[in-house]
Amino acid sequence: MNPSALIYLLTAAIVFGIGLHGLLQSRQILRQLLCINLMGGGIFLLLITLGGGADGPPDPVPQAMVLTGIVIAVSATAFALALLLRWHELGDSTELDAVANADANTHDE
Amino acid sequence: MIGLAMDCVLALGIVFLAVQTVRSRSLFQAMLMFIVFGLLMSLSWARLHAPDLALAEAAIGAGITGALLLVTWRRLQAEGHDPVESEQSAPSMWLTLPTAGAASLLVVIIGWVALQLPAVPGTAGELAWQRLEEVGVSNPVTGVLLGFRAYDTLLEMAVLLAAWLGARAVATEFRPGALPGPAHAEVPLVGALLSLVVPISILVAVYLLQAGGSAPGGAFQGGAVLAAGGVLLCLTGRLEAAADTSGLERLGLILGLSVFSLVGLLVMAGGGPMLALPGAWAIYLVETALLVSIALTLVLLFAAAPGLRRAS
Amino acid sequence: MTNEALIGLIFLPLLGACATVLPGRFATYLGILSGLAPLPLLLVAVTLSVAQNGPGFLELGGWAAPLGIRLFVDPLAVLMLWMVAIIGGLAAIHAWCDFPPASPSGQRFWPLWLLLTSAMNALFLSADLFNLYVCLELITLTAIPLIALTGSKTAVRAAMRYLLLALLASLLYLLGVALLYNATGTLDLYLMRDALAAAPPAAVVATLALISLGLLLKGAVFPLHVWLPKAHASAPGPVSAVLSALVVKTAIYLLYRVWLWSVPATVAAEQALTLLAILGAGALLYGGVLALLQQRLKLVIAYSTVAQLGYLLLILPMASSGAWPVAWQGGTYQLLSHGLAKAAMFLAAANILHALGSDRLSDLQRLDQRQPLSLFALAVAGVSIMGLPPSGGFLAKWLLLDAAFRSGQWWLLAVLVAGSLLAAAYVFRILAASLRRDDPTEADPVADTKAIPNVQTACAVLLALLALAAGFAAAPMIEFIGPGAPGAWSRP
Amino acid sequence: MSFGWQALPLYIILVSVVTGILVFMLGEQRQHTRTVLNLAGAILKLALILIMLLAIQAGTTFEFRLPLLPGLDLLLHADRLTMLFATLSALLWLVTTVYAIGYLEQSPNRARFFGFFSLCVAATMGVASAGNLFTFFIFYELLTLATWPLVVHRGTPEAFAAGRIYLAYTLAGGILLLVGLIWLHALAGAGDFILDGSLAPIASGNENALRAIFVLLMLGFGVKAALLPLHSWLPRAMVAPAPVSALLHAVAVVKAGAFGLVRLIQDVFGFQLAASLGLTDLLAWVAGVTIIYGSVLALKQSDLKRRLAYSTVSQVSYIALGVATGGVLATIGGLVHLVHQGLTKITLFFCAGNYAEAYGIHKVEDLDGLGECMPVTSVCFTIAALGMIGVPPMAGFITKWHLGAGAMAAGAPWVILILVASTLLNAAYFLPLLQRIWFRPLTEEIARRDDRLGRIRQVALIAPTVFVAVTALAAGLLAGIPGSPLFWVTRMVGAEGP
Amino acid sequence: MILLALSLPLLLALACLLGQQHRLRWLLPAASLPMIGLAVLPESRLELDWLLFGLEVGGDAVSRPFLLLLGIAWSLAGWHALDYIRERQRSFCLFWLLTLSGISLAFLAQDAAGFYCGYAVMGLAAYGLILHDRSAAARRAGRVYLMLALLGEVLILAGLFQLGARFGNFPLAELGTLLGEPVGFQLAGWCLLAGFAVKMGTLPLHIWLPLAHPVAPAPASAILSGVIVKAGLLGWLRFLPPDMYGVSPPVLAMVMLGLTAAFYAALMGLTRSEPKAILAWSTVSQLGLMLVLFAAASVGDVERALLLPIIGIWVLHHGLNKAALFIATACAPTLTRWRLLLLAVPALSIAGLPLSTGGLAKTLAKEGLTMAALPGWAVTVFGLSSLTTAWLLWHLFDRLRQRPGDARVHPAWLLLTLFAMVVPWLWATHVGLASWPTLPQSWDGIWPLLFASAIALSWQRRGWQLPDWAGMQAIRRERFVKLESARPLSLPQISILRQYEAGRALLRLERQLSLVPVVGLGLLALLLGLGLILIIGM
Repeated sequence: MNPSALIYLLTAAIVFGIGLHGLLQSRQILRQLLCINLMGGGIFLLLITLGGGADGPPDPVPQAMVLTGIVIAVSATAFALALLLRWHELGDSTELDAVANADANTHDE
Repeated sequence: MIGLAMDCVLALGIVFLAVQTVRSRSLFQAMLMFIVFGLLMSLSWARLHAPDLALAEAAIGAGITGALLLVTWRRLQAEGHDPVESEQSAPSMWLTLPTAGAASLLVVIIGWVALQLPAVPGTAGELAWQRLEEVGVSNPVTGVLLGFRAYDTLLEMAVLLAAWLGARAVATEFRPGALPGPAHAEVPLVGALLSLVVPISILVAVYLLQAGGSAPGGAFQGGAVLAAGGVLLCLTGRLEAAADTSGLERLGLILGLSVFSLVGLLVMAGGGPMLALPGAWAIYLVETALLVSIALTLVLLFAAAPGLRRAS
Repeated sequence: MTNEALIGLIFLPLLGACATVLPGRFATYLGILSGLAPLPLLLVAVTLSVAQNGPGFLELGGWAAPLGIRLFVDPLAVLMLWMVAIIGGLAAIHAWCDFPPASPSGQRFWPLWLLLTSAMNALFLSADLFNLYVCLELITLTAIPLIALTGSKTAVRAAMRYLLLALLASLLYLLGVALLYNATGTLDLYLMRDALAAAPPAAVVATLALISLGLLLKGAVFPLHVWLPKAHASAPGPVSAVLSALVVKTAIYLLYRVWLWSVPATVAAEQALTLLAILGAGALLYGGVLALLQQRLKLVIAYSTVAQLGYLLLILPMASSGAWPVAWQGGTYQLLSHGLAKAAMFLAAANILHALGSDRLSDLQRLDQRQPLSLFALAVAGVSIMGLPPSGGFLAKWLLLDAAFRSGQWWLLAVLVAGSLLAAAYVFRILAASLRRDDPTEADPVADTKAIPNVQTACAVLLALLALAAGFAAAPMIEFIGPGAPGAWSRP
Repeated sequence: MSFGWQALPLYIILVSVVTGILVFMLGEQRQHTRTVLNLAGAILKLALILIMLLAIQAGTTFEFRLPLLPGLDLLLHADRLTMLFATLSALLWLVTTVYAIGYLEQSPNRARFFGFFSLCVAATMGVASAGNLFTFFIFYELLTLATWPLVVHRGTPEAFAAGRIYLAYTLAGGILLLVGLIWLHALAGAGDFILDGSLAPIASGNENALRAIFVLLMLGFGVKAALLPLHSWLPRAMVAPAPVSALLHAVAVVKAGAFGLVRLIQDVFGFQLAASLGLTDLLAWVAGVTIIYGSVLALKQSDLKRRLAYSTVSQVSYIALGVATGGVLATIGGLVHLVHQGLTKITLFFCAGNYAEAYGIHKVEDLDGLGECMPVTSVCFTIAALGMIGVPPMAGFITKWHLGAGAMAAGAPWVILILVASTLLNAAYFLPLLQRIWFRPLTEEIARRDDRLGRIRQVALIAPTVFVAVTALAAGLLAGIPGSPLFWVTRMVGAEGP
Repeated sequence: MILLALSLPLLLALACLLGQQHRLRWLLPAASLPMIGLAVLPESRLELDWLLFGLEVGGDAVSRPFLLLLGIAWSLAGWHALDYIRERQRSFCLFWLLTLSGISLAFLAQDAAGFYCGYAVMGLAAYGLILHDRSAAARRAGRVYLMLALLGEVLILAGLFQLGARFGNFPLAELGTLLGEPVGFQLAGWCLLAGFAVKMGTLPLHIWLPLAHPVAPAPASAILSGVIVKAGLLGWLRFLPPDMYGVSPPVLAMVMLGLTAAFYAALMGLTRSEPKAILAWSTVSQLGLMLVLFAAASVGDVERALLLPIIGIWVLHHGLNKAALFIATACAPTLTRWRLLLLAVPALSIAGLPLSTGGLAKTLAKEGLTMAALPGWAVTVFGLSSLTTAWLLWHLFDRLRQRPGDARVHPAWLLLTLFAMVVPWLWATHVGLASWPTLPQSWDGIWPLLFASAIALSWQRRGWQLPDWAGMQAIRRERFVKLESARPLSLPQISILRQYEAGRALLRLERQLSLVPVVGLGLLALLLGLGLILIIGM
């Protein structure tokens, strides 16, 4: 494996990790969405790097997968943002877990 | 060597931006960081011999996603919620440390596993190269997308449609002027610029579409570029939100999916295998339909309105 | 003919969805009818073919795996498809009243519903891991808007939590798939086993772990179930029914496919499957207790789903024992009978909620006067959920217990017993709440009840009766399902 | 699977099911139609059973088989034991229906009541005619389900508390039964009621497993049969209306448990095998202790129905005791008590219901002098109470005679001690009631109350009471004639009369 | 005839139940008349297959005196009752007739189950007679009676089970043959002995008698004391064939018990003031003597054959006389001369006045005892019992005299006294035992009377009286037996956790679990766990 592939491989793993960490410890939904996109980016990078075909031509299958993935990611993000708008209209917090308890209270009193 | 150095810089930049996206206290800043992150990703993919992806990421990952994020943020602001001010409250230690630990562990594992992966002979990718001409295009990515794995692409269009349908389903009540138009009187130059940019974006889209057969490009990239033009029109107030989706828009939204499916079904009806596109013309036909749908869907998602109409 | 039927199962609802997007009442009706009505007919053809010729592949575009994408149809897939057709169909009829196709709410509802149907059919048939990822995403992005459709606060909040966790799950799954492709060069579910056998162990482990975890989160397996109860409880009735009866099962179905069809012999599957079964046991017990603690009807039913999914995982450790055929029959029958019963319960609960304006258990009193048929559906479905005869649930539980005995897995036995007792406790809690009459002097009990369209009641009752009938028609179905998956790891 | 004449047991079950469903569908208001329907169903069913009885005498065999799972059939058949239980429950169903129609004259939710009532009897018929344990279990659990709404019929918190206890016990018992059943299934494979001796080949080496299975099944049946310590649901279920109590105690639930125990010993294990594994002794001891314990507790109850309930706890164990003691005589004693206890206990509950309905009397202390105001009911009560004690020539005596003599013959003299003690205790808790009814002056408070029974209700309540009382009396008095329960049981056991 | 004897009381009882007692009351005395016929007519048997286990009924040598007693005493007492009972006639008639049906069946039954059946019915129905008064004392007496009667019945039942296990429902006459070599008293024998002893008022099971008789109406007391207690004796005779061991310790024990009872009861009677209580104690005393006779008859087959007619005479004598005395308590509050005579005849007869039936019976009994090889002291003591008996009857006489009141002389009393004088003699003639007393025998009969009169008169003059503690004793015993009501026991309930702390804790846990970071951590932990398991396995 060539050094630049190695670099990108590590980058991909690290970005995924950062995204995951960010997802778990942020509380704002918008940022959580960003983190999910970061994780996706990490995975895409990993796919491309591994399918980079250091010796031969690049592997088109992972590239196609990533392309599909990107479109799905944007779709999901777009929908999530729409839902977020709705959320804001209803609620008063931008944090998911902040309402978990309030939510629970309305349900389980 | 220079390449390697560039890779290093890119990698560091990507990691830095990712960290910033997570860490920056201001949400707006985080979004900006993320957009830049997308651009750097696109650069890195160009470095990794994936020009199709570089284009797509630049147009969709960074461009459209960024635009969506920013416009959402702005809408939230407009509605009185103040995402800028709602700084992220400091996460508690007992959550930060374990998540960080677990995430790093995962990073190590993924990295380690990935390093272990040997080059496998006879992958789907190799087969794709071998049988590319059977599809009728020379760009292997397009070949995979519309030939070997056309079914994925078709369902992906369904996902895009679902995203729009979903966004519509949960959308807040339509209010005229929901689209964030220009806040001030328009600078005269904008009009001139637009009259230049929009036709160019159409041209680029068409170019990308037809280039997709042999060179980097294709319906997705083209669609994203076209959508970017549409977004511009929205932002400058040339297009404004409509209370209802027009028939044409509806047709455009489903065009990609239905043309793709119908072509596939017709092939099957003709005795061929399902979704085996008969030759390049069929691919271009489908791609055109896809392009229209993608562009329209993305613009409508951006507009967050049932439909669009020309500004009066 | 079979191939066309399979394609039809996926593409008819898909094109139907496209049609419903188009303007005009005619297009909408056409889309819904052509998207849903022919499914049972097509399935008959598929079923006959599978019964005759056994499982088969269909290569899309004529490209053989690993290059292309294949569809795979076997008895398990047929079973799932039938569930989609029947439960989805009846739920759709139920939904017709709440979301009239021509109305604005119908305009929002039906395209998503049809896409969801198509996505589930696609998922159950797909043999390609990346294609499955796309299907999973399609299901997520259609199911969540359906939940949030009502726009109520709890629904939107539940939808948002579901969305974030579902996306996280998809990413884990995708990561696993990425590693898999690079380790083996193939994405095909049924080529994966041999390909993985040659792959480095670390990659195999990481792939399986990531894919499984993604699916566990999507399948709301304890302790990752947290998104499910509120999402299912706050959705509109037919959506709840389909979510609980079908959508969560997609992830379990894929877990079955991965672990029972595609795990190489080099992997020590028993231990891993035991871990999954422990999660299932946890789900059964925890979900049962939590269901007991809920104060709302739909939440009780939703937690019941959490619990009942546990049964499906419990059979896994028996896969290498001689009891496997029985266990497999039990597991698949549970899949079916739980689907029918749970859908019936959710539809009935929806009717009750509409009629009474509340689904608080404390508000259900004298339900036998106010909503007798819905209560009947609830009770009959409850019988199946409890695993009491005569119902499909009973036969499923019988088979599961039988398998546990034959394989000597005593702890499974204990869990099954405890699980069914808990189920009885929460079901009877509902029934007790609905037979209560606090004030015997209270006048006309029907006065404060809104009328429910007969069709909606009929749907719930029909599903409940189907759950009941499953207790009598098991033999042919179990024969059709056959001895189960060829688990490679069970080879000596 | 044949739906011809052979499937008569199925149709008998269906008669009740259909009656139940139609009653549900009729709704609350169509009272007369419902009454006609209920009675028609009950009479039709009784007629069918009598036809079947005659046909069985003529040597016809009835069997209905429906495969449910590979190797497991829903099997309905009719043997003599079936007919004993079926005839009893069908007859008592008819009577109880008449009674319930009168009893619930004014009360709400009658459609629900009668619907579940019919389903309950359908399940009982299923239990009676189950041809294998699997089928037995199905109907056994159905019985639980169908009875619960009856137990909680009043809808009060107490009713639900009782219902909860009832469920907790019966469902837990059902699970134990299921586990035992599956274990047996895994051990012995599929089969109809594994008849005497066919378990023997697999017995060697599996002794402990078989013992464990027996204990599981015994516990499963024991819950409904109210064996110690699984009995405490029964007294609590007393909050239900009187016809339900009658149903629980005499027609269906408790009987089903006892019937299960009979099947367990007689048909599943076979007495020989069970005895060689030491299992009959276990059951006999448990039954013995239950008899005494139930009686002692009955002594302490001041609520009439609770006292009767504890009496049931005690009395039903006679059945188990008889069957577990073994030998021709004791078995006859146990089986015949199935009928005798049913007739007697249903009389008692009807009477208790009459007292409650007419004068609102629930407590033992309030019975004073009721012999004057309600002579017929009181005479019936007396007949039944004496029958319970086992005073000759009442039915209870027939039972005790066979049990006692059988126990001696089977070499279990301790059973006699149980019988003696139980008789004394029975007398100790029943005779004071009779003394109050007949020999005490009417309390002023009761005397001031009006008889709340209307004329029609009076007929509907008292006629069934008299009928069952007379039947109970006849079962004992005329035990020697052909057609008496004793006659049937004796022929069933295949022995000459004593 | 047999059928009539059995069904007449039952039919009448049914009529009473239906409220026809006013119309059919006059049949009350007639209900037991067929018994007389059965006693004197030639033997006949009737099989009732359809009843119980198949009944066989008919009179035989053993039961004839019993039947005769039943027929006479019951009919006359019934006649008396017709006029005497003013309140609760229906209830009285019902229980009277039920008791009669029971005892008829018991006396006529030729099989074990039939006998027991009749015996039990009689025992329970008699409860209604005792309780006729409905007073607190009556209830207490009834309760004690009932407890003991039931105890007796279950003991009999226990004995019957043991026999039934071997012989089924055996014909009573064949028991001896069936048993073959009766080897001492087996457990069954002891059970039966003790069981029937309750009715026989054998020490210490007698306590119901002195409680029950005073509270029961006079005719009821008459038949209780005169007839019903004899059923116990018949039970003994039926179910306990003679032992083959001669004068064995059990036989001696019975003799001693009987003699003790004879004296003890007489003394106890002296402590009471109520005439019927005195008579009740007298009955206990006399029954003690009959126990001695039975013990002697148990020595062997020969002795049994010898003593059986003597026992028969005793039965008739005591039954009729005691019945007459009880009726007298109702008819003779004010003692005119005629009434005095009427009272004296049976009293003296019981005391054993020569030439009276009592004298005959005593003489015969002493002969029989001697021949049965009972020890000489036993015979002597048996004879001495006349002393206490006479004293007791003096006491009665005294008490009756002191009681004020007014009553009509009922013809039934006259008839009963007459029959009491005549019938035992006739019966003795019939069985060939009638004989004139010799002089020594007469003296034996007379001196205790004189001696007792002397004691009684002197005692009376000094105004002495024994303390009344028999009742207290019974009350104490009763309290001992009575079961206190207590709170019902209950096993721990199965509780469903709901409003409890555990439930709330679970809900809190669920809330924590649903936080995104927690889900994520759980996810990662599971991921690592699954991975580790897989790695270890590879």
